[in-house]
Formats: sequence, structure tokens, C-alpha cells
Amino acid sequence: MTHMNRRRVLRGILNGGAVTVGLPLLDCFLNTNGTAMADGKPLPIAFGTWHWGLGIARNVFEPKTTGLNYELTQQLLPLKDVKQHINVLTNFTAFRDSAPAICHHTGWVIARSGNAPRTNGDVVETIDVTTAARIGRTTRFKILAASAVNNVRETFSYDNPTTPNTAETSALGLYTRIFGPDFQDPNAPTFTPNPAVMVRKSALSGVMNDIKDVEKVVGAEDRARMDQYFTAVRQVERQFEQRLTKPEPIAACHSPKALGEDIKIGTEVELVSSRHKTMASLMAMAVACDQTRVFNLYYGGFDHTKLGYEKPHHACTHEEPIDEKLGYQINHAWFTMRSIQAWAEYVKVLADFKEGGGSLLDRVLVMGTTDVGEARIHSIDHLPILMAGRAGGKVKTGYHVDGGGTSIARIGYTAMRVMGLDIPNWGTNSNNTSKELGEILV
Amino acid sequence: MFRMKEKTSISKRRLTFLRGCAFVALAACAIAACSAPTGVQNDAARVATLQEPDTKGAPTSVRLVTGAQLLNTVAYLFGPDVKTITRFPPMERVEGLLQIGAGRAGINDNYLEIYRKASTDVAALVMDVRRRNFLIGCTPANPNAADNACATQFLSRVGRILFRQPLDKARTDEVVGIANTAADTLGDFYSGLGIALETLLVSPKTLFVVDRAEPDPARPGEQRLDAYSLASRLSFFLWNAAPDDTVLKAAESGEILTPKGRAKIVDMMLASPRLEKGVRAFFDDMLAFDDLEVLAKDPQIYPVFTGNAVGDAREQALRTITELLVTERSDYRDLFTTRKTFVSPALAAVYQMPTNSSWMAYEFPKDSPRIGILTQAAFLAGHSHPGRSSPTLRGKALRELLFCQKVPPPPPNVDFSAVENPDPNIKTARDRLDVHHKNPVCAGCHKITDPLGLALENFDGAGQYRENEKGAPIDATGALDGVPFNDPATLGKVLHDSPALTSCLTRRVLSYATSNANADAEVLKYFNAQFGMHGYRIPDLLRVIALSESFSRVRAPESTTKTADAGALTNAAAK
Amino acid sequence: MRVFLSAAFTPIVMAVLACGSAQAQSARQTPVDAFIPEPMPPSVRVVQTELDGPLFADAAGKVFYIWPAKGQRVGRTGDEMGKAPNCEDTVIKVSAGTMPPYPAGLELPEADTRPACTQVWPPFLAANDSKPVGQWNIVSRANGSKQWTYEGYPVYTSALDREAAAPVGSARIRAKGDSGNLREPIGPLADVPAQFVVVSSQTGRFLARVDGPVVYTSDKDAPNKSNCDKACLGEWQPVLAAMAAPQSRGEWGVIERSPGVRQWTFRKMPVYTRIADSVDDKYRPHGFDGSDKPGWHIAYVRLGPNIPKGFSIQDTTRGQVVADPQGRTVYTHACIDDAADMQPCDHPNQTQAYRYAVCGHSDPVRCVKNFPYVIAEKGAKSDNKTWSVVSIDPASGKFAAPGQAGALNVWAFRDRPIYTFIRDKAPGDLEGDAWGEMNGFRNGFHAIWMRDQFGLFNEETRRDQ
Amino acid sequence: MTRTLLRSATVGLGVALAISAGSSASVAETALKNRSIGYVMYHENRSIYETPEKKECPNGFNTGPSEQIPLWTPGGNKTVLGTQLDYEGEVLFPGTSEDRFPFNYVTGNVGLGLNLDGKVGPNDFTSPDGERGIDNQFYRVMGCVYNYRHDGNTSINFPRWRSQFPYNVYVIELTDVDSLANDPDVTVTTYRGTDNLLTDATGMGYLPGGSQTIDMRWGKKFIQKFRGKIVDGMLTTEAKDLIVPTGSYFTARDGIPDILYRDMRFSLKVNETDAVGYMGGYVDVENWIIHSYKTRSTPLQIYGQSLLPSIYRAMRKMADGHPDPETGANTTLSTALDVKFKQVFVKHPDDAVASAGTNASTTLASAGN
Repeated sequence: MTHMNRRRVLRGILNGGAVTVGLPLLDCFLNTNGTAMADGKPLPIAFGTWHWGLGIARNVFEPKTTGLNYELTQQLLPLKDVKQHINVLTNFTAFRDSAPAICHHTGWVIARSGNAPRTNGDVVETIDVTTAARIGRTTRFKILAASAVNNVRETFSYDNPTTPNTAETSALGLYTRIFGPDFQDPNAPTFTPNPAVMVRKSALSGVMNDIKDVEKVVGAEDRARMDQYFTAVRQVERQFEQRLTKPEPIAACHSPKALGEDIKIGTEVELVSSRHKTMASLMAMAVACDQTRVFNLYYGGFDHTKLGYEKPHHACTHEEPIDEKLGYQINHAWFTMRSIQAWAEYVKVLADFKEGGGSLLDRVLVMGTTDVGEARIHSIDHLPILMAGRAGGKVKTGYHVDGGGTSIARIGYTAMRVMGLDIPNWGTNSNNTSKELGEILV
Repeated sequence: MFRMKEKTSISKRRLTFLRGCAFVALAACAIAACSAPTGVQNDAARVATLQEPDTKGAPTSVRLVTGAQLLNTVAYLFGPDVKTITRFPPMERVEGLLQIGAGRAGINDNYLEIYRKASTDVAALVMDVRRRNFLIGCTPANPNAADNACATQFLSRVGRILFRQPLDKARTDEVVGIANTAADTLGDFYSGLGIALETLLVSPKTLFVVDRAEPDPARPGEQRLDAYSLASRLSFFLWNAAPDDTVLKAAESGEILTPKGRAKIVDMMLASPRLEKGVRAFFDDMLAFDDLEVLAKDPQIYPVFTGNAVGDAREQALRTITELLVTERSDYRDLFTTRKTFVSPALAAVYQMPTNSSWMAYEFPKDSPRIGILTQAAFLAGHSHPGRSSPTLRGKALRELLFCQKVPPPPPNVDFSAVENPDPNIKTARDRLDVHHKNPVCAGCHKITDPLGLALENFDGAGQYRENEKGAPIDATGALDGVPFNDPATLGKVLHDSPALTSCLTRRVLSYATSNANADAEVLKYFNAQFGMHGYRIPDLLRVIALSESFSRVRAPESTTKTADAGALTNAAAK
Repeated sequence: MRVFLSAAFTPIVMAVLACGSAQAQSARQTPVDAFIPEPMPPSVRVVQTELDGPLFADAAGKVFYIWPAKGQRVGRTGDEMGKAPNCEDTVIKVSAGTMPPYPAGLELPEADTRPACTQVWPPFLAANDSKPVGQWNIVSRANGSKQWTYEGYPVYTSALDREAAAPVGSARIRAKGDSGNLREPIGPLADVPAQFVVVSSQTGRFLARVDGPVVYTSDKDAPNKSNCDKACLGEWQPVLAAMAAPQSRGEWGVIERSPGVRQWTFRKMPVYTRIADSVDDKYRPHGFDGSDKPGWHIAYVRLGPNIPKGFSIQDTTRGQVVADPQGRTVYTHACIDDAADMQPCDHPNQTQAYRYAVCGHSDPVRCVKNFPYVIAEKGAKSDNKTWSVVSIDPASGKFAAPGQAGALNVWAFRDRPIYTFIRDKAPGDLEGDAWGEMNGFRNGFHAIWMRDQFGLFNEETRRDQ
Repeated sequence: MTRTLLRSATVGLGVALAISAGSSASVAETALKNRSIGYVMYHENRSIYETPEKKECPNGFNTGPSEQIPLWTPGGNKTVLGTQLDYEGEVLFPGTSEDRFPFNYVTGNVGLGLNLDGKVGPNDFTSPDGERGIDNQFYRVMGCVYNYRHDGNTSINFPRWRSQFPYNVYVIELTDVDSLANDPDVTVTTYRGTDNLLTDATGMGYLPGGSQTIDMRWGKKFIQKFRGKIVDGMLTTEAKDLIVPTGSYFTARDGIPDILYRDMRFSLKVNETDAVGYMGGYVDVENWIIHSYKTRSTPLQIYGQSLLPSIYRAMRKMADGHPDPETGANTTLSTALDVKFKQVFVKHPDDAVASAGTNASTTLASAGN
């Protein structure tokens, strides 16, 4: 689909003369995504983010050609079974303007919020939060986040600088959160409404009364605007109602078997990887059961360790000598390769999850970010992003795209447009963009 | 006209040529004749200045508050630190103003979600343990349960400001009921109060400014704004925020409806430092600075013009405007000849000058080419292409934004190759455009826009000064409607003396104040003359307008059918 | 070695006083550090401390600490939120290898007498019938006993704390970087409007705006009256308050600067930030330059303790440090070991092996020569708990027994002796600062900073209060 | 084809901009004001000559703490005292005994830098373009330590510290300048600046035209005045002792150390936008070792395999300047820095008069106990 430029739409309306409605009806240009209910309409689209730490080694990561049929490089080799489901996006820049370069921070913050941070934790609303406001209103969790990184203080999701959204760091914790006592199985015979939701729903009645009041004193055209507003409030109310009524059965939703005991805490890659795989499966089922439509999973920060090698990943990027023959750091390359492998495993979990006539990947879009480009020098240019999923047919996969040094905010912007957000542009200062990544759009 | 005679001695031949050119241009391009008062002479109009012509007033409207207005109101209530970083939905620019677009904007479910998010953010901040003790004004008997008295006290006080009039008993009970139920259900007084505050923040009574009319007792058969609507209109006009306690009190007592009472309130508002926010908001709107939010320059051509520079350029223009027009109460026309401004580190780099580590007041030296707001980065870079300057865009902006004229879009099927892929042997924009002008279809409009823009060709697409383009010296001469100039300084002077400049400003201020772009020509003439009599001082113009009949008189919107709506209006008025 | 002539430094000291440093202001304000009361277990109370403000303490006044887990260069130490405590009763005798290139499993110094974690950090135990309250909860220890937690982290006291309300175990003013995993004293929130934070510093606890800049007051103002005119407003920015809220409370109030504009007052004085104090940069933190302007003062909630009589404050290339009566920069030794329980190793009651390594290549005699103690004059006394005179046995580096022959009476900071450094030749020299392992964070010497011009502005300061 | 062009253009953005901006005519017209012009340093590294085949290090690179600490105590001591504390003590108080480990020096005679003593000695280097007599024994020692080579961690980080850390903002001001092309008598004054450097949107490309206010409150120690001359755009100065603020991110909170250079001089190609070239002089061995350790403690020395006790011994061995009056042993090592500056407008605080630091060399001690 061609995304209609908002300004062009505006001009169209203006040139057409009569302007009886405001901008919001631009909504009609969006397709039916995001609002599909459990009543036979297409399954809803969903958005995920993923994170791995410490970037890449460019010379063994970046494919030499772009488009379809690019050759997998050494670090991308683990992707060979899922190549058709993903897009590899390389060579994007995080513009920081006059903001300082904050190690391990600036890169991902700009990728996820479009805004260069001035201090650690100076993160404005991240893409998952913005997207959840659009597509995550009816689900039990607006956002569900889990982290295989064993650190509750490490998160990549913020409402604003003072409100980080923490992630669940234990697999058992994640299981309990989704499928524990509060889980309302859509296929179960019983249902108990949540009192907090009830309170919020009933609070809306005051707003609706106010609308009726206002309607009494305005002219016909303005009454149409109030009607539009009333409809919007009604929709929010219906979304609450939906959360207060027993959901329609979902064929693909099966509460997974309870985890007997937690997967051991630790930083060793095999442990992390097993936590990550379990979390990935739980996350997939949470999306299938429509418990959430926005899901964050973090594979790595930077303290993963390798059995028999004394340095954790981060120290390794700095401390390990470059192999004189190979021209790169052998152990660092191994860590990165494991990260890419974890991504492959995640994508495979989603691809193998069958629902309807296809797989979960058909209706999700997952954006995998990292904090730096070239790891050894912790650069914030040459940043890569990995993407998976077709977002209900709006995204094509199997491509390598070279960003040509443009802002990494373009990817987030593209993702949000795909998720149906009506935003004319995104990002601040030099990261402000209205340029989608046309190469991967259908 | 007098000045023009002076100038003719410079180059009679050239002037004749330009005059002829302008005539051709007008004929060919049919520039929209919306600058009616242009050329009306002070002498002739002076009689008309004494009394405001009879007016039928502006149609009542319902305006969506802008994000800035909402945040200013919230800041008034809860302090400057209670703000959200929400990106509010954009308005549509109508008749040159977003403020008029606000009269057409609505809220669909996507936009409601944005306002809901903002309201959740605000409520959370207010109920924060560090703030609530300072902001709520009472302590619940039991923090884990409802407290009717405390909730009532807080919500009725806050609701009055947000709704811009007191909540009636039923509404108060309703919102307190929400707070109480939520507090008891959630076992927390502050959570309950927060939910109730959220509903006030997303109420249409907060988000939409509704003009309510009542019969004007002084003029039978005519309608005026009721006291609260007048209070709101004044406050959004002068402060870009909802009325404060004092203004609301004047509405409650009805004092605001008396000429004396209204003057007292208006003078208080004009004397307040909050006027600066109001004037900023107006000029930000009139000069279309929202376009700067999406301005991007080619970083390889203009490395110095970073995202920071763009933001600072807007701030610089607004600081220049408020300092000159509000703080110093100078003549509006001086904006185009002043050398005083403010400079940030990012802008200093564009202007190739030393600076401090933060903003500083600065006066460009007498021999500097920087003179007037048109030689600042916001205008120069804002109306250029990403990689080069554009005399056409600059000229068009000047015509449209400062003269209230409309320059038609280019006709279809035009060959732009002369400007887009120019012959490398042609060095300057003037020469490139000359080639383009050979096409008679284009020449008509370009002769309206380009001469103005060409005077600014000493500034490149990022607003940096240059004397040459690709090695060829730049010729910055031109003419405005027959009056010649030869550099940015003389352009500023010519603008300063152009009647269209002040009449357009008058028109825009009145449109902005009343959300109506279709005032009578006679009314505009009157305000324009008043503006002149007051030495073109903005606060004085604001005062004249705020106290005028045109400001408070209203009529039903044209398209409204008579029946039910008229009844509703009457009902409202009868209350 | 050049002789340090105290007369030569007088002008500098004078200059410092003229600049309105904390020391000069000490007479003007009384120490009050208001906090927001919160629900606490019955035996917990809040004590006022000199440098760290109000802290939670046990019935005897001993301050509480937590130990949130933190990643090290290798591995991770500390307590995980909501999990069982990692500070245990068993004695650890070998290193954890958190700091490359040193491997795990090396025998720790004086391993035979090394105490268990809980001997240094006794858990704050809960009774069997204790009930969670507010942020306080209960977690089970491995041995079955119950321990209080605060915000999910197990709570401890410190065996190093000898006096009530005098935290020696650890401080809010913290070392950064690879400093191991230090314990954190815990306390209630400061009762200041949300636009402000209280920052702990050696000069006292001062107000800053929540987004960074230091808050000042002006001598030109009168109580509840601002005299900051247009020229003044070009440099100073009033901290504005809401216009329509009650907000007077405790030591806080508002004044109406002009119609519709309200400014916060603290202890009746209008408060400002300085526009040029740059704060929007991680590496350009709190600018204190406003305090160099005549008539302007940092707004202290509570002034820090007086430095010992005769000591001075000296300018360096990056701020101001405490110096001895001869103008020599004084240093403290800070140390945290490489065991899984990360015990401190910088107190006279603990092993001196670490200090000896960095002050004299493990030769105690060289140590005393390189980093001499600062001898206290006979009868010298401190007027506060932060500075003190202690008796040290120079042979062992430990506290001397009462009346022990050869013992030295030396100045101590937070119960640890201070030192000068032989390589410092002139006032303001800082050769001994960051001297030691990991820039002196893990085991080394640091000056006592009264003004840190280039310190990192970081989340921990922000979280301070 | 288009893509390739585009990409290479973007890849080079930071660097390309830095160079192309130099041709900006408008800055040229304004930069030299009142016979003075300022520059701020945005790049600094040690002058190290490298060949792709690493010919200069025929025995390979030196190994670092990771490799050597397991061998530190013969027989494999298993105590903290015998390994960690012994090694750290040795770094702080290095002995003069023979190094237990072999050290790989740069061999050959090609090197970069300046001829400091005006002589051509047997150990001197010849530049790739044939200039003889170059004194750079620092390169002789460090050329085969990975940290100091171009893609070594220190070499990557030094320019960043120099350009991004406020403590390190280093400004030179040329005064009494009649022409930037030729002027027999100019003055060069060094300062610490107090402002962020002007960059393009990437934050990595530095631009001329910024401003720097001089630090007269804390930075007087860094002020030094040099007499110099400009010949065909090449600025050279007399040699003087100089203290250069050189902190790292890792010591932002505490213990920012400075480097003492003896007989330092400038040799820079200057124009209206840029000053690029060498600073050459001598590093004090004791001062330098402690500086290195304070900015990069042992775990960070691992980053580039630098073993400070061995480096100390090697430096002592190769020292070629400033003999100790008592022992006669040389105490300093000739060195050169690759430096790049961008034009800035220099602002002096109103109340301060620029004056040269009085005794740079005496305020930093050069000997321990």
C-alpha cells in the first residue's frame, strides 16, 4: 500500500473546499489493523521489540549486497533457516546533535525513542509505549516485557524519563504474570472482571455527560464533532467493556504447562539462552491468547559469559586482542554470533507458532535493536536493526537494506506507520524523519 | 509614497521597469486580493479611527485547545514541572492560522488516546508523593479510603479552572463520586483522586472552548459572548491559557461584562508577564513556525545547521519578537529593521560569530548584513530547500505570511529543469530563475515572489552569509511593489514602510482573537488605523481589540440551521 | 621537599571564604533536614546524620543499609530485589575474580581472621509475627530466620558503625566507576517540592532543581521578597511554582513575583538557578559557579560538618579539596575487597594489607613515609561526628589500645585516618588522588572534595532524594 | 553505482565534513580578528608509524596483564597478596631491576614526529618523506604495544576524551598575527576552554566557528605562552614546559590527572579554519606511568595489552632527555602528538587577564620516595 502523505491529504481536503471535519478522520486512510476483535475479523496485528547487547563486527556482519538474495555473512549465518522471515537493516546513524555520547545508551535510545538522551535514563516515550497506545488498548497487558538479562534495572522501555517500564527477569515470574492466577483463559467457562478496569470504565460516564452538555449549546457542524468525540469515548468504553466481559474462545490459545521451577539465574550464555527460549515461547502464547499486542523481549545487555572464557561479553569487546590473521576479536564474534542465534531461535518460535491458516509471524512485526554499531569502538553510526514478521501483510521480508547513514529513527517511524499510527513524522532534532523504509513495505 | 519619491532619484529607469513588471505580474498571476486595506491612507482613514464601525461580530465557534494551551493551564494549576512530553495532534492551518483550524479539529479515538495518555501523566505527577502535599491542599483522614470533603475541595477548585467556569453541584458530586468509588475500590485515596482528575482533563469542557452567546442588553437583537466565554476568549488570546482565578472571578460577578470591569481585567492581563506567552503563541502561529518542526537540511551541505540550530532558530525569532514588542513596547515595523536579538551557541555557528555557552542578548553591529527578523535563520532556512536557498520560497513566504496575500501554486506540467538541474555554467539563483522566467506561464507569479527573495540571496539555504555563489557575486537588488532596494537592509526598510505589513498584522491578530478570518473591511480599516495611532505597538493593538465590540459580539455560524440551534443558544443564554 | 608555609596560603583561604563557601555560612543556618514520614516497622526510627541527611535506623540509632545487586566486570554481586539475601553467615576466604585479570579462587589477605558477611553487616531481623508495612517487607534467610527488606532489598546494619546516627559503613556520597558494590544507607524522602532534590555533598546537603541545576539564594533579597531585577534575571532564573495551588508547607512557601507568577521560597528566601550553570550534559554536571558570584549562596538544607580547626580549603584544577593546616591536600583510603560478599577493607579495624600495597608496595615503613598521617595537635577536638581524632598504632595501622606507647593521635574522617602525600609539593596539588587500584576506587586514596567541578552527574545523585 | 557513491559519501561524513568545511569562504573572512585567532583541539593521538605488514614489530606485539599475570609469581602464587596486590604495588612503585619479561621495541628507523634537539642521532628516526633526526623514543617503546597503535583502544579513546570531556577542552590562541601565511613573530598561548565543541549533527564531525570561554577559575595551571613564527602557513614555536589537562571518562569523578610535557613545542599547518600537525616534546617517565595508570587501571590496560611495569623499564632504558642532576640518568622520553584543531572564537572572562603559568614544571613532582 502506498502511504498517503499527510500533508498531501490535507492539501487535498483544503483544495476540495468544504472542510467539515478535522484531521482525525484521516484514520479512514488506515486499514483495519489494530482494531480487529474476536468476532471473525482478521487477527490483530502485534508489535514486538527485541534487544541484544554490544552490536556487531561490521566486517563479518554487514552483507555485501542489498535487496533479496543477499549472501549471509559469517555473523548472520545462524539466520539461514529464518532468512525468509526477517529483514537485516544496516548502516543507520543515531544523530546526537549536541547531546553527549553516552556509552551503551545513546544508540538504542535514539532507535527506540527518536530522541538523543542527555543523561543516562533521559529517555522520552519509547516506540513500544507509543504503539501500545494505538493497538494495545483492549488487552490485559498494554505492554508485556521480559528480559533474559538478569537485571531488573535494565530496561529499554520508557513512558518518560521518570517512568521506565521494567521487564520480568525470571521465566517463572513471566509465566506467573501471564498464566498465573490472574489469567482469564479465553477458552475457559468462567470469567471474573477486574475491579480496576471497572473503576476506569465507570469514570468515563462523566465525560460522556459532559459531551451531552456541550452538544446542547453548539451548532450542527460542531455537534458532529462532538458526536465524533462521543464515538471515540464510547470506543474506549467498549474497550474497557471488552476487558470486563468473557473473551471469545481463541483456538490457538493454550495455557502452557506450569513451569515447575525457575530457570537458574546467571549470565552464562547457555543459561541465558535457555531462559530466552522459554520466555520467547511464553511471549508467543501471550500474543496468541491476546493477552498483549505489544511485547518486549531482551536477550542481552552486556554481561553474558562463556564457559571456559574468563571475560564477560562487554569486557571482551574491549580487552580481547584482534586476531591478527582473522582481523576480528574471536570471542567477541562468538558472543555476537550467539546473540544472532538467539534472534534466530526467537524468530523460529514465532514462525513455528501455528494459528489460523498461517503462523504468528504473519501478523506481528518485531524490531530488534542494539546499543552500538561497531562493538569494539562502541560507535553509534553503522547501527544495525533486525526485523521479523509481516505485520498482517504490510511488510515484506527477506531483504537486506543499507540505510546509507540516515537516521535510525526511520526504522521506528516505519514500524509505527505499519502499526497504523497516524504520525506525519517522528524523532527530534536531526533524527526527525518522515521518510519510511520503502524497501521493506509492501 | 513620499518615501518612494525619494527613491526614484536612485534609478528612475529601473523603477519604471519594475513598476511595469509588477503590473504584468498582478495581471497574469491574479494574486489574491485579500489585502484589502493595503494602500488605504492614514489621512483618509483618520476620521474612521475614532469609532469602531458597526459590526455583526464573529460567528460562535468551538475550538479544540492546543497542546500548549492545555499545558499552560496545567502549569498554572500545578506548576511548570507538571507537564507531559506528549506530542499533541496537529491542527490544520486555515486562512493562515492554526487557531482557525482549531475551530474545525475534532477528537477521534486515536487522538483521544493521546489526550488520555497526557491526562494519566499529569494525574500521576500531581498525585506523586512529593507533589500532592503541596498541590492538593488537604490531607485525607485515611489515605487508604475515600475522603469526600478533601476530594470535593480539590476537584471543585481544579475543575473550575479546567472547565473555565465553576462546576455545578451535580457535576461536582459526579466527579467526587468517581474519586470516592475508585478510592474505595483501589484502597487508595490518591489513586481515586487521580482517576477523577483524569476524567476532568479529558472532558470536552476542558478540551473544547465553546463560545456561548447571550442577548446583548445594550443592543437588542444582537448577541454577545456570555461572561465565561468572554473570559476564556480573553485569556486564550492574551495568555494562551485558560483564565486564572482573578479573571474567572470577574466573570462570576459579571464585572467582566461592564466596560469598566472589562478594561480593568484586560489591563491586568496585559500587565502580566504571561502576556509574553500569548504574544509568542500568536507569532508562532502567524509565522507558521510549526513548519520548522519538520525542517531538515542536507548535513553535507550545511553541517552547521543541525537539529539544535533549527530549534534555536525558532526560539531566537520568538525571543526577538517578545523582547522588542512586549518588553520594549516598540513599533511592530521595527521588527524588520532591528539589529537586536538573542543568540545561542548553535546559532552563533550559523552566524559565524563568538558566543557564550548559553543564550545571550546580542546586537548585530551597524555594518552587519543581519538586520530585521527576515535575516534570521528561522525565516531564511525555514523558507529554503534542504540544500540551497530559494528566492521563490522566501518571496512567497513574505507575501503570504507578512502581507496576507495568496500566491497560487505552480500550474501543472511545468518544466523545472532550469532550477532543479541547472546548467552548471549558471552560477547564481538570480540567473537560474531568469532562465525559468523565460517560460511565460511561470514568469507571472515569480515576478511577485522572486524579487523579494532575491534581496536575501546573500544568505544561503541555512541562513549563513555569503557574498558569492559559486564564485559569482550576488546581486541583491530588487523591488517591492515598485519600491526598489539593493540589500537586506534596504529591503527591511522598504518592508517597514509598506502599509501591507501593518494591515496584514491587524488582520491576523483579529482573526486569531476571534477565530474568524472574515471580518468586515471597515472593521479592519478601523483597527488598522488604531494600530497606527498607537504607534504600531502590539500590546496597544491587543488592548484595542480585546476591548472592542468585534471581540465580544457574536452571531450564529452561517451554516447553522435556525431551529433547534437557535433554541439551544437561547436556552444557554437564559441560564 | 619544599616547606609548606601557611602564610602563603592565607590569600587562598580568604578567597574561598569570600566566595561564600559552606564553611563561611555555617553560622547562618541551623541544620534541619525535613523528610516525608512513611509507615515503618515499630522498631525503626529516622535519625538525622551530618552528611547523609535523614536515614532509617534501629532502636539504638544504628543506620540501615541495603546492598542492591550490581554487575561487576565479571559476575554480579549483591542482593537481588525480592530474592533471598546473598550476605551470609559463612566465612569467605577466596576471591571472586570480579576484576580481570585477577582470577577467582585466590586466597584473601588475613583469610583466617576474615569475618563472615553477616558479622560486618548484621541483618536487621524481623520477629516471627512481624507484618509488612509500607515499603518494608520480610524475606527468609537461608538459616530460616526472617529479615526486613526495604523496597525489596534486605536491610542490614554495619559493624563499623560505633555511634548512633553516624554512618561509617557506607555513604550517600559515593565513589563511581568500578568501585565494587558498595552498600547504600537508606532513608525517607526529603520533604521538598517535587521540582527539587536534596543532594548530599561534603559541604552539606543542598537543593538542586530536579533536572540538575544547583539552587541559590541572594543576599539582595529580603524574607519573602525578591529584588531580582531585569539585569539580575538575565543571569538568574527564579524557580517558579504553580500559581493556583496552596503549596505553602513547612519551610517552603511562595511569593508572587508579579501578577500571575509565583516563585518558591525556602526558609523564606526566594530561590533561583543560574542560567549559565550548565547541566544538560552528562560530563558537565552541577555547576556551582553561581556561588562564586558575590551575594549568592547555594541553598543548603543542612550545612556539612565543620572541617577541623586550622584546616583549609584549596583550589585545584577541578574544584576544591580539604587541606591540612600546612595547605597539603588530605586523602582518605577507600577499599572494597574482591570477595563475593565485597567487604570493606579501609577501616583501622580491618586488614591493612590492601592499603599497604598501594601506599608502599606492601612495606608499612614506606607507607608512613609516602602517606604520612595528619597528626592532631595536643587537645585538638572536632565539633562533629564526621571528623575526629583517633589513636593509631603506626606499626599495625590499627586503632591503638588506650595508653599504648608510640601511638599517634591523628585526624580521621568518617572514623578512618587521613593522610597527606609525599609527592604533593604545593597547595592544590593532587598527586595522591585516585592513587591505587581501579583509579583508587577499589583500593586507593582520594582527596575530600568540597567542590567537584567535573564530577559525573549520575542517576545515583539524582536518586539521592 | 549510485548506491556505492552514496554510501561512501556517508561513511566519510564525519571526516569529510571536517575537511571540506575548511574551504568555507565565509569563516575565512571572519576568523582572524584583531590580529588573533583561536583553535580548539578535537583530536589527539601519539605519533605512531605503522606499516600494514607490521614490519616495525618483527617480533610481534607485546603481551599484557592477562597474559603476564598468571606468570607474575614464579611457581604460581594463589594469594591476592602475592598476585594482585603485588602487581598493583609494582605499578605504583616500579623497581629498577631488570625486566623479567622480554620487551619488543620498534625496530628500524622510520618514524613520525619532530627533530627536537636539532641533531641527527643514531637512535633517531627518519620520516616517511625523508626528514631526518626525528626524536620519538616514545614510539620506540610503544610502537609494538597494541594499545597505542591506531586501532588500539587507547588510540580510539584518546581523541574522544580530548574532544568530549569538558575537563580536557584545550585551546590555543595565536596573537600578534598579521598574516596566517607568513609572520615572523606571533604568540601562542595555551588555555583550558569551558565550552562544548561545535559539531555537526552526528556529534562526531567537528566544525570551525565555535566559541570557547577561557577557564581562568580553575585552569591557570594550563596557561603557557610561546613565541613562534609562521612560514608558508606553517606555525612553529619555541619549546617550553607544559601541563596538558588529560583526563579520561573513567576518572571523571575522581583523580583527573594531567600530563607534564618538557620542552614542548608546536608545529602546525594553520589556516582560517584548521590547525593540524604535531606537538613535540618530552614526557616525564614517572609522571607518564602514573598518568597512564590513573586513566586506565589494570583491567583497562588489558584492553590493549600494556604491561606497565615492563613499559616503565623500557621507558627508563630509552629515556633520552633531561638527565637527573644527581645520577645523570635521563628522566624523559622524546615524543610527538598528532593533533588537530578547529578554529574557535576565544573569549576571555571580563575580569581575567591572561598570564602565563609561572612554573609549570615545578608543580608536578617527578620523583617519588
